[in-house]
Amino acid sequence: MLEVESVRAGYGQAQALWDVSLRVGDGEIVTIIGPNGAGKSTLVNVIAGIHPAWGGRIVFDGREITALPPHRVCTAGVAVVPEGRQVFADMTVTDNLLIGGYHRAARARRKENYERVCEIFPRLAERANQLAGSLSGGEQQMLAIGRALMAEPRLLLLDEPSLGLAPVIVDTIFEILQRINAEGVSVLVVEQNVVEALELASRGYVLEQGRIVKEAAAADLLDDPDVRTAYLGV
Amino acid sequence: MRQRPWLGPAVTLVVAVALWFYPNLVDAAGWPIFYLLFAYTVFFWVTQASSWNLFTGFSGYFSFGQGAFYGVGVYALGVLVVKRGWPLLPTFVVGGLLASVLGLFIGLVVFRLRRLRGEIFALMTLAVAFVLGAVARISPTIDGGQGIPLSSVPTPDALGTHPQMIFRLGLITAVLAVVVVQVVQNSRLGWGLFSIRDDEDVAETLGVPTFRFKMIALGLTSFLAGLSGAVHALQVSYVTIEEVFNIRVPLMVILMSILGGTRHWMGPVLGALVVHTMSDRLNRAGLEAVSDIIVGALLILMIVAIKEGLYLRMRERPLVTAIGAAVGVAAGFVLGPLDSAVTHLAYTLLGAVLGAMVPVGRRRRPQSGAPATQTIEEVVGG
Amino acid sequence: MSLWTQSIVSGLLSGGIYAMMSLGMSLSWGVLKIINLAHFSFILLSGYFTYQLAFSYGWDPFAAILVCVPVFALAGMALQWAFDKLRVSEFESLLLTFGLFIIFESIASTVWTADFRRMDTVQNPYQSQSVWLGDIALPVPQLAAFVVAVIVAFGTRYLMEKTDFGRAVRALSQDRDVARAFGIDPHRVAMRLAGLAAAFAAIAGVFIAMSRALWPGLAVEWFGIVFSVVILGGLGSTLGTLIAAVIIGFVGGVATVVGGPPMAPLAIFLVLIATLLFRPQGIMGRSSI
Amino acid sequence: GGGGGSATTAAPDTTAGGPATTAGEDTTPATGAGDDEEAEAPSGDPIVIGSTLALTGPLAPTAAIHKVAGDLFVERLNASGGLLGRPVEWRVLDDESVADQAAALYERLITEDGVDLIMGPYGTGAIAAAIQVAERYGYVYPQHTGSLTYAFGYECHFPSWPTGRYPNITNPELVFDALESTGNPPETIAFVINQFPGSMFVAYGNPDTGDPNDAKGAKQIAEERGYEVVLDVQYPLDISDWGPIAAQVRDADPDFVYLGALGVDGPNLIAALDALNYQPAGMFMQWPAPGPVLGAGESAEGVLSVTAFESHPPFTDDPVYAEVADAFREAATEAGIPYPEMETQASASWAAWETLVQGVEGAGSLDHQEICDYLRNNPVKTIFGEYTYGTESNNYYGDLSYVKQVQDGDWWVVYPEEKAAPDRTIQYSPDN
Amino acid sequence: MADLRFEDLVKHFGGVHALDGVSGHVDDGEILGLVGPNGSGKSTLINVLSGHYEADSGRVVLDGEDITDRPAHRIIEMGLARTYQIPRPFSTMTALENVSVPLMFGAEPKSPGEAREAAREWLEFVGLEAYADEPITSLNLHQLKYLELARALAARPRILFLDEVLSGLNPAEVNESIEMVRRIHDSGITIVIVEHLVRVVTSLATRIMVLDRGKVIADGDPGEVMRLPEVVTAYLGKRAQSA
Ligand SMILES: Nc1ncnc2c1ncn2[C@@H]1O[C@H](COP(=O)(O)OP(=O)(O)OP(=O)(O)O)[C@@H](O)[C@H]1O
Ligand SMILES: Nc1ncnc2c1ncn2[C@@H]1O[C@H](COP(=O)(O)OP(=O)(O)OP(=O)(O)O)[C@@H](O)[C@H]1O
Ligand SMILES: [Mg+2]
Ligand SMILES: [Mg+2]
Repeated sequence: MLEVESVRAGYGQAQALWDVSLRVGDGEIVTIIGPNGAGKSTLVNVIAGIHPAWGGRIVFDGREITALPPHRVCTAGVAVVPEGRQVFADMTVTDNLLIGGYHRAARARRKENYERVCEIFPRLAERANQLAGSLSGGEQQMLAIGRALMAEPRLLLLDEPSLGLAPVIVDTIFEILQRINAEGVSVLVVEQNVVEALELASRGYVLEQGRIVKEAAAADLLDDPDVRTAYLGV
Repeated sequence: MRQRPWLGPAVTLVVAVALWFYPNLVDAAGWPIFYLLFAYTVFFWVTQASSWNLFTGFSGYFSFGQGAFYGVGVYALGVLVVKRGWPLLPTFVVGGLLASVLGLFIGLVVFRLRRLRGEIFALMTLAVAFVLGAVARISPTIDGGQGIPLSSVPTPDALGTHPQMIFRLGLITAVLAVVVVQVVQNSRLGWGLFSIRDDEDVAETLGVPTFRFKMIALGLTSFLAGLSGAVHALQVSYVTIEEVFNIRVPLMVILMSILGGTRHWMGPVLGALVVHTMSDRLNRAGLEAVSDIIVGALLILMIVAIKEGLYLRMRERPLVTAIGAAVGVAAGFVLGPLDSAVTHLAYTLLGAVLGAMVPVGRRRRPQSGAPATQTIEEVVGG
Repeated sequence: MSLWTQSIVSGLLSGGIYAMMSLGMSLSWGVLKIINLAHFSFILLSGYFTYQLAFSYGWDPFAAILVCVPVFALAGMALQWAFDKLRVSEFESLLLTFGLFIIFESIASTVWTADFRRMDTVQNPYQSQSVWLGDIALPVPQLAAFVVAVIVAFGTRYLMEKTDFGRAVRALSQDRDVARAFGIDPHRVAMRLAGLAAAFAAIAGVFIAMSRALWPGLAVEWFGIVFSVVILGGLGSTLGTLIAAVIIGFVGGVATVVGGPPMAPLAIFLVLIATLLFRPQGIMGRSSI
Repeated sequence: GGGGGSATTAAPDTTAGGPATTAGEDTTPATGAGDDEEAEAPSGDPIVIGSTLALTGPLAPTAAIHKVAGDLFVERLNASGGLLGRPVEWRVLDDESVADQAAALYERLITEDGVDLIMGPYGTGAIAAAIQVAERYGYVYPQHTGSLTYAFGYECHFPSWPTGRYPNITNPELVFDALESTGNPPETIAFVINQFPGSMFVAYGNPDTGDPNDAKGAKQIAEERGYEVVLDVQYPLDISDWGPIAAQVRDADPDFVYLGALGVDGPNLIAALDALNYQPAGMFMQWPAPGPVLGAGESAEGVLSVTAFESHPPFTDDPVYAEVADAFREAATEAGIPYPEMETQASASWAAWETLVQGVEGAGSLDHQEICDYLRNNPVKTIFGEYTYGTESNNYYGDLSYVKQVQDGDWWVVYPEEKAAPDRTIQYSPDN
Repeated sequence: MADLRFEDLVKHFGGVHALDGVSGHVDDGEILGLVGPNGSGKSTLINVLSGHYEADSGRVVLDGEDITDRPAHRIIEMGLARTYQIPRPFSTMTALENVSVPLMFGAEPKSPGEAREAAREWLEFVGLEAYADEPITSLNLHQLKYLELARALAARPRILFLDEVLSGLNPAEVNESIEMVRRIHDSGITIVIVEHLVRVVTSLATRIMVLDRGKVIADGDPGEVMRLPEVVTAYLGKRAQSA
């Protein structure tokens, strides 16, 4: 489904990713873990086309998307939950969600999707006409996730989806990921709730200082002593 | 460099003292008296642009009030000196003070309301200028539509001939403005204003007394603008509402400041110098039909190529700037008529500006660090 | 009494022209974040086009809309394309378009000289025609401008609030990268909106040419009123723009009768200041955040 | 051949063709300076005449006419032998309609560019600003359109606009005399005045000058003549909405409207009145742009204004000026000026140039004091006739204004009789 | 000597009752954990206490002084600093300049020059010294959160409100950060911490206050509060309970 080959990227003169390669199979959930500032968000943004790659190849569904602008990546079937919410602050909750279902393929079933999101996050339904910028931190996170679900992606990229969410909602999020994965959506998730993420995923990558240093089945990573000390703090 | 906040004002004052005798030099060397007037006009714009920048550039409150403050100064002189027979020199200061009263009044009303920011504030200040214009038009004691001729104003002998006087008055106001801005920029007031520009609410919660700072800044800005307006009245010589309370002054000032850069006191100074020199020379070339097109195109080019402002760009690239200036000087000798120092200045500035536009330079990547294991006491103590 | 009603009506109607001039500006500033001074140039040039079509080919001024709208819509799109390419910020756009404004003014004065241009009564019979409502006269150019402004304001409001296109442009103006990541093609959307805004300018220009004389420096006179209308109405709010324009026209009309024409600007700007003090977000601006 | 000198003029090439040849055939230079010899090609260094004009900004529409007139004059001057046998170059700069800009530019022209002579700019503010510079350097300062006669006290300032020292009196008196000559003068009058210094002065006078004659104006004179002033409104320069003013005029229903108008105020008000289906019995416009008034068609019929020259007899009885008027028409058309006839503005320009040239030729040198003395002591021949600058009255000569009127779709001088176009008399009747 | 009490605080946004009569206190020297479901009013409470928002009604008393209507800059001067949940750096300044601003104000204002020197040390404290002269745009989200922290610390507060400074760290980093918060606390600063990572709150807090829909639903000893059924259903959910 998604092949990332030797991708390099950075900001200005500063390189943030060195020859990163990874793969997400059809219907797979893959997680990336790594320390602060390792380049995980950069990687997600590069895949989504938001941030340009300096080199390497990204192939989605057999089609090269490396240099595609983000809206074309989106229409190809990729949706993203960006780090730190990034909702459209001056638009209402409803409008934010409708933007999620903006692209042509998703438009047809927008109404059903909207209802589904409201069902998952009743709080969003309550706040339907509130401006997104005035939502609480957690509510904005729900909105960002809801918005991505509206896009009906075949590959969902999530950058720290549980950020700022109450434990009870974090549970919900992980359930949702499982559910939509069961519906056939592939998922690539960057998550700091390392244990939950690895329990959910089938495979995992460890990204450190812009390089993939480990790739393994999720369960193996959970048991890996290096990972346990570095990321689980045990 | 940062450790010496007194350096800028000191240099300014030294330059000012030297410039004070420039008219004598012009006299002695038999240079065109126009040079004095040219310099005065640069001073005028330096004062206006610096004063605008002090409030708007630093605090981010976009103000069109410059026209109003300037206009109050011009009319203060016209009404008080011509119609009321006040003495000239004190009236300059009165012009500044009146403008400052207006500025503080606007601030008092507007800053009470948290939400009057951004374009709303800009419009408020624009409206003030129009209101003043309308009031002046209605009131015969101010203008009443007749205009005020200033030809009869007696000028004090102490300051020399008219060109010498206007030069020196302009010099004083410009130096005052620049020093004030320099001092503010390196003071807590300046940093307070910068933080207001970036995020006023956060500034306030971090301890910046935002209301007081905005008032002080606006008060200073309007005083300088009014003072300079009062001086400029002598140069306008026939004051009319349409020419005073229109958007020319605010637009020019915005243009100069942003071109030069709003983050440093030198930006507006440089912007005023470059813009006025260029437009003066283009005007002199007498290419009426194309000169506006050239001005417009240059403007567009500069905005597109130098987003952070001329000054910061030049400071970042001293070498190319210097090379550009040198090429400009040389071009002045090759191309230009060798008749005028101002023309040479224009070539030099043009060269420097074009040089600064050349994109070069690189940035380092910082190493990430982990949180240190110090205690707070260590930090505070150290 | 008829003096009063007539003055109020003509004040209100002139609000129609103000609105027409301001609508595109409001969209461009509020949504595209471009403070487009070239908008004024478009209005002026469209006025000159109208004049020229009437003068050289005897076109009915209303028919000039058919030429001006597409021409300026394209020009607006081209400009937006350039702004996009150059990634122009709000302030930069102000200065950049000021440069364009100077250039356009200079072009106008080269082509049409600095002297006044005005269609005569044969080329433009509408300038002296009115629709009569009892003994109240509604001058045709103003009335037409008013009607069109109302239609355009409501139409655009619908477009911006209720359609995907509208949501897309708003999203784009708030977070370009994320909007793109949801399938919004920024260039296409922004160019369409810019085209629309420029089309409004073109229409305004036609009405201006129908009701007054043109000269290259005319456009500067519009700055004050148009900025007031745009901001008072709330950036990007078309309905607010319409209401603000009508209020300003109304206040100007009443003040002219009560205190004489010099009172009009005073009254307009005092009302403006008062309104902003009590409703700082503008007439239709959002009240939260 | 007379063609050589034109290379040194600043006049655009576009206008060089037509008028130059006409001038070549004419042995009398249009300057009227009276040198009879066959035109020699000017030689030597050019004499540079500096000036500014409002080429951009709000005053540009009218300044454009002065540009055409000046270009044409200089071109013909060079074709007819130049000045003191030297070619003339006119350096005209754009003061952007701003007074302080004009002051700075004159300072530059005089002290940096070292121009030999100067010509006044257009626009009250600029004229007032430049006069100070001229005075400071003792330059002779001919000027065409300064209407604030009380403000210009410089002894070497030579205003060519023939309104006399008190246009605030002579101008309205003339218009009202004209109306009364019909035997059926208005009983009620409305004043609608542009708040422009000049038009305010003519309408209301200026009480602050210390001269009681300055304190009078059209309104007071109308009242003294027993007209009832039924409306008195002033409007700002940049007025955009004429509807409410038109409504007020209709409401007041005066016999006569005295419009202290500039530029296109006149046609704007006419259109607004038309829209109300109202046409006053008579209307006067102070300084209208002549073309747009005619564009108002039927409704403009009967509109009055003042002028000092129109391109029809008796003004064109003098073949020299008949030819000048033709040449101007050609040049103005070429330059794209929509109403290319030579009338007040262009002729005032012309007269100012004639003054300057005759002053120089008369003094026989470029010494400003000598030129000034010559002009103060000798009459000059201008397009307006023989002209003596009145040293007692700020150098203003007497009033040479006449009343013109739109009749049959064109402007005609109609009053006084001896200046009226053939078979034209003033048409005014408040009764119908 | 830092004793903060607030009574009956109410803050409505249109129809949203963000705070609906919240009373409580922060005692000197404690670490108060402030938890609650999303949108329960935690950040709003901090905004009100720090003077960022004006409360609709209610009272805030610091050391016996009523500070309800004080402007925010007076409140921080009295020793009450906060971080923003969604970082709000001064966007045109470098990291160092960001931190130097609060040092120039407050009870012991420093000159800009001195403030820069001192700011460098605070950046070091949170591990951002390498970014001192970098523009804010080159910091990512978590770095910005640390910058928030440095800025708040630089104000030398007596009471520090931390609004989700640690969220988005992985468990190992969380451990380090817990240590850092402890060090801050050990230096004598009273701390109010908002965090959705239960482990952080339970391991740091000496007392926990739970908000739900703008009301306090529990307040007391961490162990007990986190076991209350209403807290479990409203906030923790099943899995967290078992964890
Ligand atoms: N806009 C930017 N400009 C310059 N450098 C940046 C920018 N954004 C991030 N960086 C740098 O790039 C590196 C990688 O950042 P990135 O946000 O991808 O890391 P991350 O793995 O997502 O970290 P975290 O766990 O904190 O989210 C960091 O060193 C960061 O400072
Ligand atoms: N400016 C505002 N306008 C309208 N509603 C607001 C505003 N600020 C906050 N709210 C609403 O008030 C409620 C409380 O918000 P607050 O930010 O205090 O929650 P929180 O407890 O911090 O939540 P989280 O854990 O998600 O950060 C939320 O439902 C939010 O939508
Ligand atoms: Mg990240
Ligand atoms: Mg919160």
